Amino acid sequence: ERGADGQVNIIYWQAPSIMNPYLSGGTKDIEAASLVIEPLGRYDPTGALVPYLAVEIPTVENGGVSEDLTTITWTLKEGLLWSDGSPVTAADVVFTSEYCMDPEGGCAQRAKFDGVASVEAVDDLTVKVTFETPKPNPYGPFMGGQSPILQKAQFENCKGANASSCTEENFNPIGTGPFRVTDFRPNDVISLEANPNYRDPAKPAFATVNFKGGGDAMAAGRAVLETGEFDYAWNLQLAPDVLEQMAAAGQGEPIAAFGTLVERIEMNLTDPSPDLPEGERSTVAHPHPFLSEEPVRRALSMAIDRELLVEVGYGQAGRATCNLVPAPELYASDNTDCLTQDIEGAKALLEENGWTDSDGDGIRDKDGMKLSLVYQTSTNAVRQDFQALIKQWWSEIGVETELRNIDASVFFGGDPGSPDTFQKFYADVEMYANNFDGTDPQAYLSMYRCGNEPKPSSQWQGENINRFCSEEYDALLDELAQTGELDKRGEIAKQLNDMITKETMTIVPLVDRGRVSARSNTLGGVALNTWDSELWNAADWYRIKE
Amino acid sequence: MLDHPIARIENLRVEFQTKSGTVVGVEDVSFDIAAGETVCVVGESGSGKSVSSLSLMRLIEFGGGDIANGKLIFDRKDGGPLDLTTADQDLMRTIRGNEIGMIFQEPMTALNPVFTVGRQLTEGLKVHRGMSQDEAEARALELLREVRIPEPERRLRQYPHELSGGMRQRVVIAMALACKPRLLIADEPTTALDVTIQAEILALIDRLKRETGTAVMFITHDMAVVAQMADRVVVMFRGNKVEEGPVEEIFEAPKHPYTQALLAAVPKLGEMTGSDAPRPMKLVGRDDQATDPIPGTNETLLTVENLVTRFPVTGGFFRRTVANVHAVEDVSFTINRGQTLSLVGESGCGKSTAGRSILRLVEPLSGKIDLDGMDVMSLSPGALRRARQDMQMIFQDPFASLNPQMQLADQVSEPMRNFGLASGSEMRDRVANLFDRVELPRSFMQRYPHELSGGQRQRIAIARALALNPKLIIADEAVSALDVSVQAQVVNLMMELQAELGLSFLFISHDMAVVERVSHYVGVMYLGRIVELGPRRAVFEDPQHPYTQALMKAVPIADPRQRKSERDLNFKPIPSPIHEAGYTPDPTRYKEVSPGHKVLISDSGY
Amino acid sequence: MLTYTIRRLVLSFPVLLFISFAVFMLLQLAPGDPMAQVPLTVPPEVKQQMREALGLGEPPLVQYWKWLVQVFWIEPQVLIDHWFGTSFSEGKLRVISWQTRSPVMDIVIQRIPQTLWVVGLAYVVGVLIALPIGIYSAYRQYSVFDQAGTFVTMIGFSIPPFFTGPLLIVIFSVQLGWFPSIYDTTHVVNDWASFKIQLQQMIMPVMVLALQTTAQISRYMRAAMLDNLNADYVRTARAKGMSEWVVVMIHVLRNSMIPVITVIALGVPAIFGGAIITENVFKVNGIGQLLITALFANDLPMVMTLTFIFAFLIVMFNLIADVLYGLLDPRIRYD
Amino acid sequence: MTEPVPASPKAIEALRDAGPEAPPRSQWRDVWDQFRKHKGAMFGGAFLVFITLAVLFGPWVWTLDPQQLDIRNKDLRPIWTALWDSSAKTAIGHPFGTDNLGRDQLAQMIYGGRASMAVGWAAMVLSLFIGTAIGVIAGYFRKLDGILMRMTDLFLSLPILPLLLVAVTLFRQPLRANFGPEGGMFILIVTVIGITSWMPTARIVRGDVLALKEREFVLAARSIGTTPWKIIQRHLLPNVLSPIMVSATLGLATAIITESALSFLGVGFPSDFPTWGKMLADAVPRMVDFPERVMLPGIAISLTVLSVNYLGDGLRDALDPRLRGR
Ligand SMILES: Nc1ncnc2c1ncn2[C@@H]1O[C@H](COP(=O)(O)OP(=O)(O)OP(=O)(O)O)[C@@H](O)[C@H]1O
Ligand SMILES: Nc1ncnc2c1ncn2[C@@H]1O[C@H](COP(=O)(O)OP(=O)(O)OP(=O)(O)O)[C@@H](O)[C@H]1O
Ligand SMILES: [Mg+2]
Ligand SMILES: [Mg+2]
Repeated sequence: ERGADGQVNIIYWQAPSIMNPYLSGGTKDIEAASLVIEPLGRYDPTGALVPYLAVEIPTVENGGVSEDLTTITWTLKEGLLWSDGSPVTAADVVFTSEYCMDPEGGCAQRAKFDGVASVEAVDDLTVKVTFETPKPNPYGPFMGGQSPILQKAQFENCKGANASSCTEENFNPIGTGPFRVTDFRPNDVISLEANPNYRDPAKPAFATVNFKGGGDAMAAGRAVLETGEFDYAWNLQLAPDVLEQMAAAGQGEPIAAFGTLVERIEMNLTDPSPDLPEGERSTVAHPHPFLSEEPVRRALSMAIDRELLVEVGYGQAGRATCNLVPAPELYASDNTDCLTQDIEGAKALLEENGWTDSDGDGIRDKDGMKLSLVYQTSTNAVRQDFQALIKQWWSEIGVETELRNIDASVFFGGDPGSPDTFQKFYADVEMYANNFDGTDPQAYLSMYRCGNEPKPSSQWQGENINRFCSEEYDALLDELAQTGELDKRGEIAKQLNDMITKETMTIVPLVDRGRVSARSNTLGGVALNTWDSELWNAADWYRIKE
Repeated sequence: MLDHPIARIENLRVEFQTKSGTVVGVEDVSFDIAAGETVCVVGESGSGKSVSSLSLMRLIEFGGGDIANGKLIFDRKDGGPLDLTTADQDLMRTIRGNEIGMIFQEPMTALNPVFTVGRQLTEGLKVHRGMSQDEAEARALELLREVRIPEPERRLRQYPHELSGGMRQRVVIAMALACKPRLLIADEPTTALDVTIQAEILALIDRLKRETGTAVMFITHDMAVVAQMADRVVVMFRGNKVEEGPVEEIFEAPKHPYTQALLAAVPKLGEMTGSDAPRPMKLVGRDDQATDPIPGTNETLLTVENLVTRFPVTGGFFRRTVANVHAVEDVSFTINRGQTLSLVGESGCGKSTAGRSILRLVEPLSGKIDLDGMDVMSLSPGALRRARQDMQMIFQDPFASLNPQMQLADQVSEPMRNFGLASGSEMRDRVANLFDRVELPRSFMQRYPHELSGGQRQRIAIARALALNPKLIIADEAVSALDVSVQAQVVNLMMELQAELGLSFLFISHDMAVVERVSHYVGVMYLGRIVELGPRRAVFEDPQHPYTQALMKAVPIADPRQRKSERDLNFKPIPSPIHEAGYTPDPTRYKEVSPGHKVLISDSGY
Repeated sequence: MLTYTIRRLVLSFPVLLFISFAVFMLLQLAPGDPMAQVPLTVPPEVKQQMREALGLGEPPLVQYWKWLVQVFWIEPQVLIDHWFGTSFSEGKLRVISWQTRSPVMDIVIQRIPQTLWVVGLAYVVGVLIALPIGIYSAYRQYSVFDQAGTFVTMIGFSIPPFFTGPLLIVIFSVQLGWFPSIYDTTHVVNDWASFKIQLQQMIMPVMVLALQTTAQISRYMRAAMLDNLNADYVRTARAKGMSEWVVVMIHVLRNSMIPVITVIALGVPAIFGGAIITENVFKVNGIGQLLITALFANDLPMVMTLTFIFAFLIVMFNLIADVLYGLLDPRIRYD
Repeated sequence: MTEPVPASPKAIEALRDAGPEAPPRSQWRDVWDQFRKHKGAMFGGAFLVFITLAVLFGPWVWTLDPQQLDIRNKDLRPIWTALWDSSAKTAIGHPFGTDNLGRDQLAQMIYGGRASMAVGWAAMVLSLFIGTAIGVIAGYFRKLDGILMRMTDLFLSLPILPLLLVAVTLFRQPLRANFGPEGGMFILIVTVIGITSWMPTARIVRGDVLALKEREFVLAARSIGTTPWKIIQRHLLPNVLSPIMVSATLGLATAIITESALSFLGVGFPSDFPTWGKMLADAVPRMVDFPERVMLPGIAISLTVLSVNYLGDGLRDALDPRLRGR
């Protein structure tokens, strides 16, 4: 029964700052917003598509997607109401696409609408999206937490350059979700209450939500697991022993699920030496003095004990992996070669290729060039532990490592003026995690296309971090883009994955990182979802009665 | 009544526990004070005068002292004699300020700077007399009138710093008298004050004693004050009483050698009558000393003409000069080689400023300063620094004018180092010679100022001034802060140096007796101007300006048979030297009454 | 005194302008990008568009000028509108945070209650504890109390709040369960029970912060008391027969408070920014937490405005300290 | 006009000033004697000497590499826990235990102490230097007072984090080239802490100098031709020593803590470079299970700060000739 279970307390240690996912790409904001505004369809915990505002998920089979893969037609459920009582119509859906595609609005989810030629309302409940080229994966717009439907009536005056000044709208969007905002305090607390017009009259079970933000993962975990002050804590990036110790208090339990997030080491194939003139460092003009040798990269990978890394850093929330694309099943390669550590093999490999410790200082060299690396990553306790461990292993095979950690806001901020961004890659190797949106890896794998590397002429924007370049790879990518058949796509994707990991060791995947959150023992209905917002089914949450 | 003392001190011994062992402040002192009687306690600095008086108040405990032995019998108003050493602090609190009042040495610091005069005056009345605020205020007003403070209503609401030193001391006296105590202890109440104010305060205490029959214990080291005030005198020396007796007896037939020496060291106004040149004092036990007159030369060393120094008072939003303190106004004089010119006058009349202006330690507004052919006013900062080699300064307060953190040898050698005149062993020799010169043992070279007595410190200051072989030394109240005996030695030292080295002095002082001793010429300053200037003999024996005459009258004389009466005193309050920005004062005009003796005939403000 | 105050006030305008300019240039130089928190899955072109939508494409001086206009011209209008119901500011662009797309000032005002409740109260508590400790330590210099006080306050001073905070949480929230470990900023105090809850949630952060304040202020208080305890006027007061209480607590204290009051006044600006770590540990989302999140998110307008407010407070409290000094000490009169 | 009474030999003695009786001794002997009397200072000094020696020469005695991971021996407890908890995992080879990656805690304490002490001292000295210089100049030269004090306001308002980030961006590369990655970062951190913490010192020193400037001995120094620079050096600086000492004590603590706070916020030394502050920050999440990991660095920091405080008190008393005599 709606509102029967009182209040649910949720804690996000990163505080949401806005309720409009189109103006912020931040996970915290998207997830907070998912309590209020909803897309046409979502992914469920298995990665399968489920309709939300739509009657069903359009496919080629049911005729929703045209045979030539250029249009997709959505039909809205009948009788849907916004939380203010007005009906949801196709016009709202069309408006949403206009809102995001406005060039002046700076829409964060613009990529979702890539290749969209037009969005039109066929009738009050039907929307047709037309693409410029065939789209094997047409589920970009209006699918998942990133592109929920906005109410046209509310946001009409907030398009383009006005987007920023619509504070009230951005903080308090009118939605179709189970809750609506009563008080939004940016970067602090959101108070919500059950949406009286929610489509299922029995839901949500909770009358109010107290959505607290701020602090750190430690404190959030403690509040759920140890003191029981909160019911749900998001994304507990904590060392496994710490988490275990907290869970022992018995107030709640950590829950984990896996997605596509892979912690990896990226090898710089170009020379980051500071001796090069500015503008030529880490550019394809200068290949890396030793990392451009495949055996060196392979040896570095062989020296790593991924299982131990998992044990130290993630516990249940991690799995050792050798793949860039670890999921879904369809696209995940079965490559497991790298999982056993092989220090001796690595040494032999280096030895074979002429890297010997000729001056006896413990560091291998060849032609006066030492195997000496700068290894950078963003500041974070687990990453620092990884760095220490990997440094140790590499020193065992005769490679010297200098560790560098950079504040995340600088490292991931694309400021072309800073030497420390991950795109500039003024280091030999760097470590971070990345994943892809939804379930299709095509865009993800396309990042490593030749010419897509960050470089001065592109203001150091670009996604081919390693400066990898292979004609063969690019040709396969083109093939993938033309293929609609799923099994075939899986084949190609696996090949691409292996090419960039197993065969060339350009990217050295370490851990397939799951998501750990925690729920209290009295909170029922939680289904942790890594493909969509964690709060995707908050409408189903309820209080477990003792 | 007289045979029944109000307070009796018997075999008092006070000790201080310090880090380096026990220090004895007072060894063995006994004397008594009867009602309506003034007992003067005299002695050099550190002889235990203050310690005795604080013991009587049982305040010595708060300073870390401990009454080790002896009795302090006090005759309470009701309740008969009581030994204060056995009283507890609660009982003492009802006696302090109520039955025993105390006036302290330093009027500048004895009052709490953040409370109004009225509040500090009424506090005691409310506690001891249980008065209401209004009653207490009415009584405070009455007290202020009694001590003759002008505009008493206004004073009640003023803060201590808004009053002059003399007025502050009168407030302290009023405070001590507030509850009509049976015993009044005055610990050097006038040491820091001008002669004029001193005279008034002495008269005030004397009158109060006569009118109310209060017993007074008067502590001082100034023999002239003793001669003015005392019925009986107690002489203390290094923690012991060495002599006691009626005042005439002490002055006319001192028995203890210390008392004799002390009296010999006191300069007495009029001693030099009849002689032209100054002459060192004859000190007890120093037969080796030359006391020949020092004639000096008639060659001009320093000429100061129309010197004007003003301090701007800024105000308003743009910090413009809205008024000026006319500290030195159109002053001219000359000093001859090997001679001394003294400037005398009351506090604030501009003596120090005049001295500093000559060295350009403060920038004069206009005028001409010529030192041995060098035009000081036009010198560049670098040249001025070098020019200061020829003129040096000795300051009033030997405690403040030496850096507490520096060894004495370093302080004396600093001028030489500044000008690179010597270094290494040569420097050490010269410093040692300077120590010899000022008669300090060479073993003092490694010591710090705080380890020396005031007189020794002043010698260090003199040695430092001598280090550069200056032609002129400006001695700004150089001996005012010293004990009489020490003062005599320092004065003698300065005169000796003058005789030997041909130094010229600009001697700034408010002590007429000392000035009479040391000067060839005297200038009397009032409100920034010299009102009378001339050879010492002429000025002292034939003062022409009314101000000079009044000043002479106020000086107490160290002879109990020449007491001044209150009627001789008539001082007007000094007008303010602050004038608005546009104000142009009249030029100074003098009348020459005899050769070199000039008297101001234009308006001086007096 | 009045002209002095006015003069200083007027002079503080150029100073503040200069400070704001220096801070702006510093922030311009500082690396970092407001897009750092956008996930890597968002392609670079999109990020570039988002940047431009924030006005990041414009030259720095233009950005600075806009900010100046917004802070000094538009925000005051908003304030006037708010008070008098006028509509001067209608349609004008206020200082907008890049993170939240809402006016910075609104958020700041939202944060003030927390900051004052916790950090401000901690300062008050710290001072209230420090003063008696300082007074008594000085009065009984080198006594056991004095030594112990020095020892404890120095330890308190040398232990960072990111340690004391979690320690208190582990003891009082986890083990004993007395106090909540997470501060509820939405809590409304309207009766006794809710006040009690407020007290419970405040007590730990207040204690952690107060420890730092206490250590410093009590040192200053002790030194100031020692300076005055041997002054001549104290002897005079005793000679008048005043009780020790009056002597110490009225005569000495009043004088010793003069320097200490100014130290206290100068510490006030720190309330607004100096408690970053403690605010973070206890999730008291006050101004300090706002600043640090804004810094990490490279939210330039927010950082700029907060630092400016901070600078403003520093300059003002400097002035207040000087004026207080003049008011408390009758000897000092500024012309 | 009483002519002096016939002289008696005792009178000379009576009139001579009472000078110091004790024979003069060398300045440093005196300082030392006075210093020795201050128990707290002796304790503080001894502890500081001990800790300094320990962190300087410790690596020769305790040769384990603090960065050496020994994952099999992770989470060892210090050996003394065996006293009351016989089931605790301990090893003689790691007397202070190991951390979650098996790094030896004793070695970390030693190396961490090196870094913390170095940062603390260097940043403190730098901030004292700047603070004293600015304070003295502002106090002594009236004309510069206004501008310097406004500059102090400016520095008070500068946020330390962006400042550090700017410094890292601009100077990391050149410093790394010249001093190595750790040396370079050390210089950056010290400089940033130094230049953001001199302001209170400057204020206090300025106040004292303003008062000292009016003292007669400064005037006397001017009149004997001492140049302003020498006046500052000889006469002003020694006399503002006492407030500087207090600032120094607080400054050392602040510097050590600021460094650790920077580590806590993630903008400090390289992650494998231990400092006490960082050890403390890293150990906080595990403080229930492994209290020694917070206690050891915590106690080290507190004791260091305390001993510097006492040492400062003692030195102040010993260096002030006025107090020394008593
Ligand atoms: N608080 C104290 N601690 C240690 N010794 C003290 C203390 N007060 C006074 N003495 C010592 O007691 C002796 C007598 O001092 P006292 O103040 O009585 O001298 P005085 O005769 O009043 O001198 P002055 O004329 O300078 O006031 C001195 O030798 C001094 O060193
Ligand atoms: N630096 C200054 N700024 C403003 N006014 C000053 C300054 N120095 C002195 N005065 C004023 O100038 C006048 C003369 O002062 P000066 O010190 O020369 O007097 P004095 O005769 O030496 O007095 P005393 O006997 O007290 O030393 C006084 O009114 C004083 O207030
Ligand atoms: Mg005395
Ligand atoms: Mg003077």
